[in-house]
Amino acid sequence: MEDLRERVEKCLGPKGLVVAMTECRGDLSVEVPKARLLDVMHLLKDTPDLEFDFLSDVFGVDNLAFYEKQKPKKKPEGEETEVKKEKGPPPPRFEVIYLLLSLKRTERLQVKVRVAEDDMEVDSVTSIWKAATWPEREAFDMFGLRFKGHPNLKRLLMWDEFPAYPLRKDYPLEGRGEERHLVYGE
Amino acid sequence: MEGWVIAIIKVVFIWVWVLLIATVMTWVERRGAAMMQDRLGPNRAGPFGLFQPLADGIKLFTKEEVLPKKAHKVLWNLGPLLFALPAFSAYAVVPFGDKIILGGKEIILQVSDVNIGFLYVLAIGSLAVYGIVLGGWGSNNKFSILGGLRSTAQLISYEVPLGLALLAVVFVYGSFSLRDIALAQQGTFLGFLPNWGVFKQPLGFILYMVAIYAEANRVPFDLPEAESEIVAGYHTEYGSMELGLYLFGEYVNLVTLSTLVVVLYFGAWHIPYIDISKFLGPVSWGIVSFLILYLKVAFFLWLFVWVRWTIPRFRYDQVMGLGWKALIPLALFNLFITALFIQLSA
Amino acid sequence: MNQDPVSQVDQERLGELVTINIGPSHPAMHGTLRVITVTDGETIVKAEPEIGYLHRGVEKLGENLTYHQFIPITDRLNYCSAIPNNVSYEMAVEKLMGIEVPEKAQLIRVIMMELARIADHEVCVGILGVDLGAFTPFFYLIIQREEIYEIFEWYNGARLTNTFGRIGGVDADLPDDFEERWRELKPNLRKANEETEKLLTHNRIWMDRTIGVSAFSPEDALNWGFTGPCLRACGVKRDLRKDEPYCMYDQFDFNIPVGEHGDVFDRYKVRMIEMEESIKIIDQAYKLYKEMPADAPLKARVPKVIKPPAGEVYSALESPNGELGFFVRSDGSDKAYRIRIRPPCYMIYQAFNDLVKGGMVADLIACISSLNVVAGELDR
Amino acid sequence: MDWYFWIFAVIAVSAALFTVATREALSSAMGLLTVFIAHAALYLHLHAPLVAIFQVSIYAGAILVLIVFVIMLLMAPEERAGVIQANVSFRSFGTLLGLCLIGLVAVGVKGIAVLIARRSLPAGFGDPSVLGNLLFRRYLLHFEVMSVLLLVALIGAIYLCKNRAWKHKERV
Repeated sequence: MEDLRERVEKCLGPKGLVVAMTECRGDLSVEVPKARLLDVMHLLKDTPDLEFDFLSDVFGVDNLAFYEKQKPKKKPEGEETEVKKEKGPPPPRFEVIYLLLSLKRTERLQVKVRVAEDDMEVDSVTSIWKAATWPEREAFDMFGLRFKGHPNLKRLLMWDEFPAYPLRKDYPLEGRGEERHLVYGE
Repeated sequence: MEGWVIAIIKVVFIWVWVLLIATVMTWVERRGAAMMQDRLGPNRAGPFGLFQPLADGIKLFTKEEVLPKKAHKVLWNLGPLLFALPAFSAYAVVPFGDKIILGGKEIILQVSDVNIGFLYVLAIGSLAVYGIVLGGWGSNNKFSILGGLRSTAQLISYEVPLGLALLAVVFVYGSFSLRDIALAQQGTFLGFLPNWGVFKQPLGFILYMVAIYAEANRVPFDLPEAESEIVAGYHTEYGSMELGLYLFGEYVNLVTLSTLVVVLYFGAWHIPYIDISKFLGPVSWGIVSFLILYLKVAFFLWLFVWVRWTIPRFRYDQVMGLGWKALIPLALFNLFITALFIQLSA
Repeated sequence: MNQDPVSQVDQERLGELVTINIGPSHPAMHGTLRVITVTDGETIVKAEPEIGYLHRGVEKLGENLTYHQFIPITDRLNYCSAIPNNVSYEMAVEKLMGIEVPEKAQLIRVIMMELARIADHEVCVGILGVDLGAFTPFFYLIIQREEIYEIFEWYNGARLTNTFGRIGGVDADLPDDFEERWRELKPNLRKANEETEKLLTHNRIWMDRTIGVSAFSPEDALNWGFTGPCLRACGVKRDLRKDEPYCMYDQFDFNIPVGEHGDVFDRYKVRMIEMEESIKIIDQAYKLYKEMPADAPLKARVPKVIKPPAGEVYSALESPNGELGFFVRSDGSDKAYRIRIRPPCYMIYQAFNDLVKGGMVADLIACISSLNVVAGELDR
Repeated sequence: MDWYFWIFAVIAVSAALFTVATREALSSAMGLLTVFIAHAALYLHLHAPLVAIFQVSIYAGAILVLIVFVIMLLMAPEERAGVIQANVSFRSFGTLLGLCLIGLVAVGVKGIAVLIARRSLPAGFGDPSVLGNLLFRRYLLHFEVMSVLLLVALIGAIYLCKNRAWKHKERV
């Protein structure tokens, strides 16, 4: 049996569906283009070699602070300007991560989509796995990600009138974040 | 005039007695439950927690009455009253012993021995539903109304097999008077069996037992107040002594129903094979017959407790199904068989 | 979006339907659950679970506390059995750091987790009985759970929120008289289970109330993301302890009970058998534990300040409710960048409408108890 | 002065007036319950305990309970019978029925003198066995015709309800 990484590559690669692929401590994660998320999911689910038929979880990540913290900090002051110059356009702020599982092979795969702040719409995978119903609602609740085709996209943990998205990195820990005018218009 | 005095004394006596049993029952229920569940139960107020019912009573009396804003005031207050009243008045025709001779005057231990006593019990029993219905409706709470609805349907459904089972007893003993029925259970039949209703009407007895559990709203038929489904059913909104009346009425009901079981099926104050009344004086026999009767009643009261803490609760449609599809046909069958026997043996 | 559940169902039948608000304060709701139920008489037309009443922002807390500080927070997820939560989180961080946990520590974890599993199942089964009107088995079980809590308390001082273990292992060895305690407890556990079975399993009313109630097909269950006893009750033999072994579970001999119809009865039965299997596992684990040298390490070498390298891992274990997973992303600092908890009953509870639709209000209660929905885990 | 009669007669009549006058369905039903029980008391007074018991157990204990059941099933607590009372066709029909009733009573009053005359009771009056004998011997045909009538009504009711229930099942 080939390595999972090769199989995923073989399945998605030729169709140009792989943006990046990383591995951390044996957890393979594949980043796919947002526009073709549903194609990817169908492929991953139905390809005989993969059969990722179980959706374990869906959640969002806010990368607002991530890349800044990753910057090497020990650089001398003079070089800092250079680093800034090298930086291209900032990476999309949000990620949605899908944790897939193949029951037959007991293999796990993380599928990622990057979502820019100005286009928060992602295709809902509820048509493939109903398991995504609440997690997607929660991602909407916590990050403001909008899932296209979700049957009932409304707030899950916070109340309906809550104005802010609390798991975003710019939501402060103390005080009432929503009162600090961190209101994200619908 | 003398007759009136005796009647009033009897009424007061039996009320106090039934109230006493019901009070002790609340204690027995809690201690019994604790015993079955490996725990202690109330044990602080008095020896073995015996004063617990008293403390509960004081608590209920002194608590504030809360009338829900949208409740129907009159119906709300009428509910508990109408629930407790039938429970108390049913005892008017139920015998509580044989007879006692005082000063040359024979006094039967029964408030009134009317020849339709039996039907009176049924009629009064059928009125108890109004208390529940009014409580459920008057509270103006969805859970209460559901409880009221459940209870209405349940009581109507189970009154039919109850009545039919009792009718078979009437067939056997040929009288509507509870005292006549009790007296007829002396001695034996077929040479060895006590002349008790349970041996002459085994199927009827089972039907009656099932039906009274439903009539008394006890587990497994406690759907009108199933706490896990509809909070507390018809008495969700009640507090203070109005709740107390509901709870207490239930125990009084239990006593009445248990006494009826004993009088109709378990030989009332008779002990099989021995006629104790021959060995005792008229006064002491009166007392002993009273004690024997209530010893048997105690067993059935305990049975209520026992069942309650042993088995789960039915679902609403299962209760209805059992009532209409099992009990009523069986009761009709029982009635038919009984009638056939009587016709053949006559 | 129309907020009124009645009008969402069927405009034609508006007059005949009643909306009943079950919870968040209702005697049958475990914790602060709320189900907005649309009923036709007593038949459920629609049941919409409403959650979030116990939302404490655990994931946000995880991003702002150091790795060790977060362990006590995980106690508050599934508060019926805190230990698997702790261990699951610790395993995720250990995986991220590439730490090998010493075997002895793993065995202690197994013993404690299985005890927690028994405690959790006992509460679940007991409450199921209470909700169906059978009050007595609850006490038989809860007494034994209390005994298990005594063991927890005597191990690290806490009964409910154990804060068990550390990243890299455990902080303390099992006390010497564990064997004695366990020998005392084991027959009692079995006896309580037996008595419960006697009272319930073949009871006609119990069977009527549970068999066929809220049955679910395995396909639906997988589609909805079921895991744990609820999935196994549907007939899918899936248990992370066997399928993706962790903590030396591959060295133990135990069975995975599987149901057939996925109804309340099967869930109850699966939990009952699992308790017995857990007892077996504890016995085996303790045997292995005793073979270890007394001075074997309990904790891997872990730096004082935990700063995992940048990266992200997902690690899951079989908690009493099912797959409890932690996704941890680190940016190299001493605090996690993102922690995502995958609570098992969250996935199960979202299928609630499908589970109870067409049943009666009483079935809804039976269903909610048999799923073992724990609000702390659900709302995080 | 027959105070016993007058007490219950007054109760019965005023409860009956309350029944038709009140605007709340359940209060109205409770008024009816009072009427039934007052009647039962009057029957007892007339040495007809059996009729009194039947009055309570059948009318109060069964029929009225069903009425109450239907009220609870179909009406929200805030809803009042006023809706029905305001309906013109209901009103006119009710008036018509009331007039018919008054007419019947007027016809009946003619014979009241015969009834009012005090007579001794026949032997075994009010005894269940006498009643049974009458029902099952002398009036057997009437009795059976009556039971067939009830059976027909029962089957009809089941048929109507079933039809409705089936329709619902298709829709759910």
